[in-house]
Amino acid sequence: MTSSNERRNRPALSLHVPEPDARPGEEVDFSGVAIPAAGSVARPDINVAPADIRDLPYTLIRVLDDDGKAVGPWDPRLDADTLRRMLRDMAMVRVYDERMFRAQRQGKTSFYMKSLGEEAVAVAAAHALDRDDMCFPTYRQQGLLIARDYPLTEMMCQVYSNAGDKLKGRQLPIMYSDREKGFFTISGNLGTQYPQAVGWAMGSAIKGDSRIAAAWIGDGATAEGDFHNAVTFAGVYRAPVVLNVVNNQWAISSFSGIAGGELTTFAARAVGYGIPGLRVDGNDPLAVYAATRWAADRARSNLGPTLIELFTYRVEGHSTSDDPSAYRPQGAGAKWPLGDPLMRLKAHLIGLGEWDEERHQQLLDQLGEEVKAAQKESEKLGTLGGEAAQSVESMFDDVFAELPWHLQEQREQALAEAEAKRK
Amino acid sequence: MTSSNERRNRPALSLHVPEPDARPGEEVDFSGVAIPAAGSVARPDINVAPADIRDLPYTLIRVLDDDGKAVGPWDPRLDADTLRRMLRDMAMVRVYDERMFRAQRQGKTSFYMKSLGEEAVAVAAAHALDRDDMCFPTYRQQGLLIARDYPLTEMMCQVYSNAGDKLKGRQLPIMYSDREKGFFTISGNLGTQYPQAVGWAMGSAIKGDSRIAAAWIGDGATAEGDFHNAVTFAGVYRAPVVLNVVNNQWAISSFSGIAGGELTTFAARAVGYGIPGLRVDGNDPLAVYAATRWAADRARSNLGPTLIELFTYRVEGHSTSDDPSAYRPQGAGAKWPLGDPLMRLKAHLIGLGEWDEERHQQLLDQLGEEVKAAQKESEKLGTLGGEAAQSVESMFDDVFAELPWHLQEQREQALAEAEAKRK
Amino acid sequence: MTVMNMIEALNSAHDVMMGRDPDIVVMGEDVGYFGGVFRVTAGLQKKYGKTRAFDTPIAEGGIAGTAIGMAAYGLKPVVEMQFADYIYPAFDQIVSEAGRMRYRTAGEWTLPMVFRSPYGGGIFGGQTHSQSPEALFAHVCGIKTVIPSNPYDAKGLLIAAIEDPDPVIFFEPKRIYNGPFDGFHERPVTPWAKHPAAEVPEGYYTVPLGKAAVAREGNDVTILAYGTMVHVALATAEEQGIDAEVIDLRTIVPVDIDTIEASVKKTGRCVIIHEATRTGGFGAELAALVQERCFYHLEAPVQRVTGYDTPYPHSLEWTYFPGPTRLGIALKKALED
Amino acid sequence: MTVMNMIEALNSAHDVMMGRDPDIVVMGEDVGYFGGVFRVTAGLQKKYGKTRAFDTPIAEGGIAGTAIGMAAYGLKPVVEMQFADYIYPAFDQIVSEAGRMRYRTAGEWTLPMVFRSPYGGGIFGGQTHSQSPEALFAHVCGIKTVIPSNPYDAKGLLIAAIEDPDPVIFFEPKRIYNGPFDGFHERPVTPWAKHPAAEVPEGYYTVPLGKAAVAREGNDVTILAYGTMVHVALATAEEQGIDAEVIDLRTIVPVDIDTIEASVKKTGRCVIIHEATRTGGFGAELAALVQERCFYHLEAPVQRVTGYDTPYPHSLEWTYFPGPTRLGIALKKALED
Ligand SMILES: Cc1ncc(C[n+]2csc(CCOP(=O)(O)OP(=O)(O)O)c2C)c(N)n1
Ligand SMILES: Cc1ncc(C[n+]2csc(CCOP(=O)(O)OP(=O)(O)O)c2C)c(N)n1
Ligand SMILES: [Mg+2]
Ligand SMILES: [Mg+2]
Repeated sequence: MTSSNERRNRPALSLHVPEPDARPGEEVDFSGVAIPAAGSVARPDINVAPADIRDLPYTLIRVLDDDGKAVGPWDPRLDADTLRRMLRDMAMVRVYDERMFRAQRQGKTSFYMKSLGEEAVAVAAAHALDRDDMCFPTYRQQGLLIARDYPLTEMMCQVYSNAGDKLKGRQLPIMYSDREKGFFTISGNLGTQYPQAVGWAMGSAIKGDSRIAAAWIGDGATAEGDFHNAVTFAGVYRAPVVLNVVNNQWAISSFSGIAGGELTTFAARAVGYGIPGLRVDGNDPLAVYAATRWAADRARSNLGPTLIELFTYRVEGHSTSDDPSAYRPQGAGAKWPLGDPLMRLKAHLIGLGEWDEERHQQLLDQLGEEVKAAQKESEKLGTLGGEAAQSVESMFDDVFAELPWHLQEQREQALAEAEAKRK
Repeated sequence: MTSSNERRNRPALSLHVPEPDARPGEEVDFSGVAIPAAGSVARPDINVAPADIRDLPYTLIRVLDDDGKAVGPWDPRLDADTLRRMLRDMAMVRVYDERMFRAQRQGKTSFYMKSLGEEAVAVAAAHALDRDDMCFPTYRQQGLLIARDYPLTEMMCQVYSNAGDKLKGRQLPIMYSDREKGFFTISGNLGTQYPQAVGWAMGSAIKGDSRIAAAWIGDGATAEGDFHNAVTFAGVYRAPVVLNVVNNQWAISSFSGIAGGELTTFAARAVGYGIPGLRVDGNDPLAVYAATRWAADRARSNLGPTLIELFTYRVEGHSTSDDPSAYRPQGAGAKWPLGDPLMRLKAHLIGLGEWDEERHQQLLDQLGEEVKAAQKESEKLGTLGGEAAQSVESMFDDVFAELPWHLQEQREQALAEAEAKRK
Repeated sequence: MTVMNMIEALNSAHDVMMGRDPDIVVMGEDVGYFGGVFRVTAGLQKKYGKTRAFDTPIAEGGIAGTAIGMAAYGLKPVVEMQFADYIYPAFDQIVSEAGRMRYRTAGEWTLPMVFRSPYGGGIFGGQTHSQSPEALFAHVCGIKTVIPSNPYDAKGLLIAAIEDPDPVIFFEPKRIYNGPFDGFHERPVTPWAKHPAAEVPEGYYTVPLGKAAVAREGNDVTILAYGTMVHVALATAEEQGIDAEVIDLRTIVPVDIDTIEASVKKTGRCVIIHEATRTGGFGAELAALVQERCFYHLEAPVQRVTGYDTPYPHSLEWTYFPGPTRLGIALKKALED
Repeated sequence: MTVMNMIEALNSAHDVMMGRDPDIVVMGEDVGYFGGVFRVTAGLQKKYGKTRAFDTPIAEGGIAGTAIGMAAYGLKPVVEMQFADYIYPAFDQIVSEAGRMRYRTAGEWTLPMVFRSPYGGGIFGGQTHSQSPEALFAHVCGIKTVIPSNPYDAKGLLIAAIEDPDPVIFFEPKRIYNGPFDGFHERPVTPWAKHPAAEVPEGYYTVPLGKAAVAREGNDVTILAYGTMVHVALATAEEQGIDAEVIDLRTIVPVDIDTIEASVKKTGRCVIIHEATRTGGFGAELAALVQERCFYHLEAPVQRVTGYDTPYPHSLEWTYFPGPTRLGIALKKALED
């Protein structure tokens, strides 16, 4: 034991507080981002021992090269119809987002969140998963619903909390839920869905089912204890689950260094638990598809969980309540070197001779029409802030399966109050 | 998207539930435990990049070989006095534990926990740390207090919750606290001390102090969210803290596989966060010393946190409330291939010509006397279950710095009740 | 009928239900091979297999979170939290997720599940093995909270809780787990064999949630109690020869307001007893309800006899514990006022 | 004196105290460069440096745990929990550790620290940006709980909380963060400039913890309120021309029992209002206390006007919110009974 006198001569400690490369007024500089060439990462068999692929989390799985060609062992070799469908779904997410964002600005609802630039994360995964695998998303995976053909009007009614909202106006906009589409109810509490997904997958395994679960979490939210709980349980019981980390590099105003991103990758978390970790170009729809499929196949073969980091960029603000120019250089998103997933898939399809500018414009026009029509349709059922679409009585339903006496009483009081207000 | 029909032909999932090698009635078999030769692991510079030592968590740092010789680059080259002092401290922990365990069996207190076989973990660390570094222990690091010369009578008074207990009988036995000795109050809630240690270290860094923190957690408790919180924060802010995981392979009746130990080592958790992880023979006092010192030097040089797994074995029951023969083969502890830390250090000292059987027996006799004397002394101040050593009034102190009206009232009521009981 | 203690009765409830319903899974720290630190789940893994009764990592938040996922899948998890004092790491999952799932999805996702936990003081467990956090769960909406006081009820209520379509918190007073408890810790107890409530049917039966029991009829004062405190109430009434009506609430959410109201309107006086800290304890809710509903029948203020607003101390355990003396003082006051 | 809204007043409290005491550190999600999602910590990092005001990972349990460690080291952390609804992952650290540290160590380790959090409904935040969990913290011992209702109090109470030697939970009603609120959400408001409580000294001053304020004197009925509900109470009394005494509790633990008792003994009637769910809310404690202490002065049952025992719904926000109509009905009843 060194005596305390000795210690006193030692240099002073200091606290390291991570800071992003650039703040407002400075030039954003992505030149430090290491981008391995597309096709350069080997694709192991799905029954590889996790210990043999401990280096995978430190590279970046990419399929589409700068010319839009699909290269290397991770190329999922999708047919053109599937590719076009993925393109359509991503474009639809973008058109839909744009419109709902505007609806919020027009005062038609309280809140909205876009996924601009991150559309591949949800859309490509939806295509790689089975239709009845269960998804446990965050608020930025609306692409799952769109890829699974959930009606736009349903989504909009939820955003408006209107009379058509099957969630009875109870949830914040974009907190969708649809059991039938395998889309688990979104929670406001970050991270909670992650262990729930693992539990769902454990249930599927206990019952000898063949459906797997997939979950998404943001880079920021990986810091929650729920993340650790989820990966621990997934590893211990070899749960059939695909655990995605969407590293869009921002969590509201905090860059990913505040979540631990300075020291290593988010995919590397997997190594700590002894499960495979893949790091994927999240703006490359084919890479996302391929990695998801690899992980899903492992899960379905009783080989256990996989953690996938989807490296992407949050191009716009966190939500309608946020203005990113207060904490990062303006226009940073446009400079993100991994490009735009929609444009990359479009270029790929054009390169294949399966798409062209004209058809693309037609697609966008058509999607615009669809969205407009759906909006018209859903607004018939009201928007937020008008006369409340839900009855006072409905507020007391679903706390429990049956209404206990105290909620019955409270319902009566609420009705009396409503009556008094009318007078 | 694969259709659900296709899926239905897939093989059934199944849940993996980890199971230890042997259960009661079976032969314990440690032959699968990989034990690298002592001295075989390289010792990097403390300013090594964590990314360059990602393989360290998968080996086992050992200094004492089977003949008790200190070998290899991790040999801390301690002088004989220090070695003898460490031997004495470990022996004292053992003698003390034995006596307090018996005291519980004699009904003198409600509860006790031994650290048999794990004495090196705390004692060697205490010698490697500075005297005023702050320790955040679990209930199995009583060796820290003993190595730092905390009076045995103080410890016993706490175990007895008697009139000499400076914690006023409020805490369960063995939940010691001593600020002056740099021993943070033990919590009943597993894992909570881990982020607190990181916070203390952050405080030290914020203030430009040079003291570091060290924390201990059990293999079982690494599953708590607090573990993740601690390592995340430690990494993000490069906190000057040594994070120890005491992998004694059991958590009450659950073997370490239930905490994730089947898939990888606990030291490997460090890799996930991008900080160095060392895996150490926890029954080798010199290896524990050397690893602790390495980590402490890093911390003190503003190089950030280190995670150290101390691979050891819980030789006896979890506590006085536990009988391990209900869930693992009897006598498993005696067969643990990494031996007994006390015997290993003794052999080492004898090999150096600095110790012999006679002196060893003298030491044990002397420690026995010391403990007996301390016990006599502390029992003068009472044992649990006799007349309560604490006053009724004292129960209301220290909820807040000052007694608010409601606690004043409750204190009066309690006094009235005590008065009524006396009648 | 067999004489069972509380642990045996709870074990039997698990066994009966796991036999009837293949969707029930039992999980928690040490509940598998070992059968739980209090042995409530003993034998279940052996009988029903490792995937229906298994150990979990020590991560209460993870236990709750994965159990919620299993319930969402379609299973009925019965979760053991090793001590009520250690339920807090799971608080977010229980409160924000389990308690609100049906509501936030307008019934699309529901969670039939039970969180069981040993609870309360009286075994020298110190401040972290003695807590009674029921009021925390009573306050947040969407969770039912049940606390049995005897083996018969324990089994019947646990079966009802398992069958309930919503999440139930089930607190098991550990002071009365093994032996009976006759209110006075320093006196010998009557063995279970002589308690009618220890006669427990071996098969299936339920005790409905939300229904209190009149543990003792009386006319002069109503004592509202649950768990261990029921025995304190009975002992005190007996000892002091007071004509007290003792209501064993059994479920605190939803509480059986009719039984409470009827009794207090009859007696005109009410004393509430619980072991939890006083301020904001469930006794506050009961006192508020009673005076709201029985104001014109009350002849004295509703009193609360509770644990103190301090942690549960180790050595002064029986000074902290709300025993017959404390209750006796309150009863005397209630009757004199 | 300057006119400040609540956010500015809270920001000023931080600024004043960080200037006076180098041991104060401010931490939480987005509180550093950006200055917090509600801007309460704006400018502090720039002025006091990155190691005194910094962003944290999104891990409320880690924030609380490390802040406790910093307080144990000797700092005075002022922690922002981004929303009260997200405080639950930190529940164990706050309740089991912060609240019990002084007690379990008999004063050897103490934790001067503040957990601040935006709180309550009224901004269309849905069920996870609208909660009022004060009763949970009031029940567990060892924590003080403070809820200001205006800029002057907010600053003075926050300074007192920072100076307090024990952990304080400080809930900031977000409905009144920016604009004033005059009780009726559908009507125009009087600007802060005309509210005397928006006149805030720029320097140091304190408003003591544990002391209520009489926000309005009256003789016929006492209204106990805190936070946003103080404005509902004032508006209702005014609107209905009721001679109500409105007590702004400001601190709920320890609560100012003398002020409450004196008022209820004067008026003989008491209505409690809070936004949190009803069952087991702090209103229950207040009702219990009032009837225990003022029983023979009460001319009508103590009534509670509260949020309902459901999550806070998004679209029906103003149906859920306990506004002047709900309070008016209760007042009428209290006066008629
Ligand atoms: C438990 C919890 N803490 C805090 C918040 C507030 N919050 C909402 S989103 C967000 C940032 C999340 O960032 P990230 O996880 O990276 O996801 P992204 O928004 O980038 O998709 C925060 C802090 C919350 N919703 N839940
Ligand atoms: C939060 C919490 N959950 C559960 C417990 C009950 N408990 C006490 S010790 C223990 C086992 C801990 O095992 P490990 O972390 O490996 O430490 P060891 O006892 O082996 O030293 C458990 C489950 C607790 N004290 N705290
Ligand atoms: Mg993000
Ligand atoms: Mg262990």
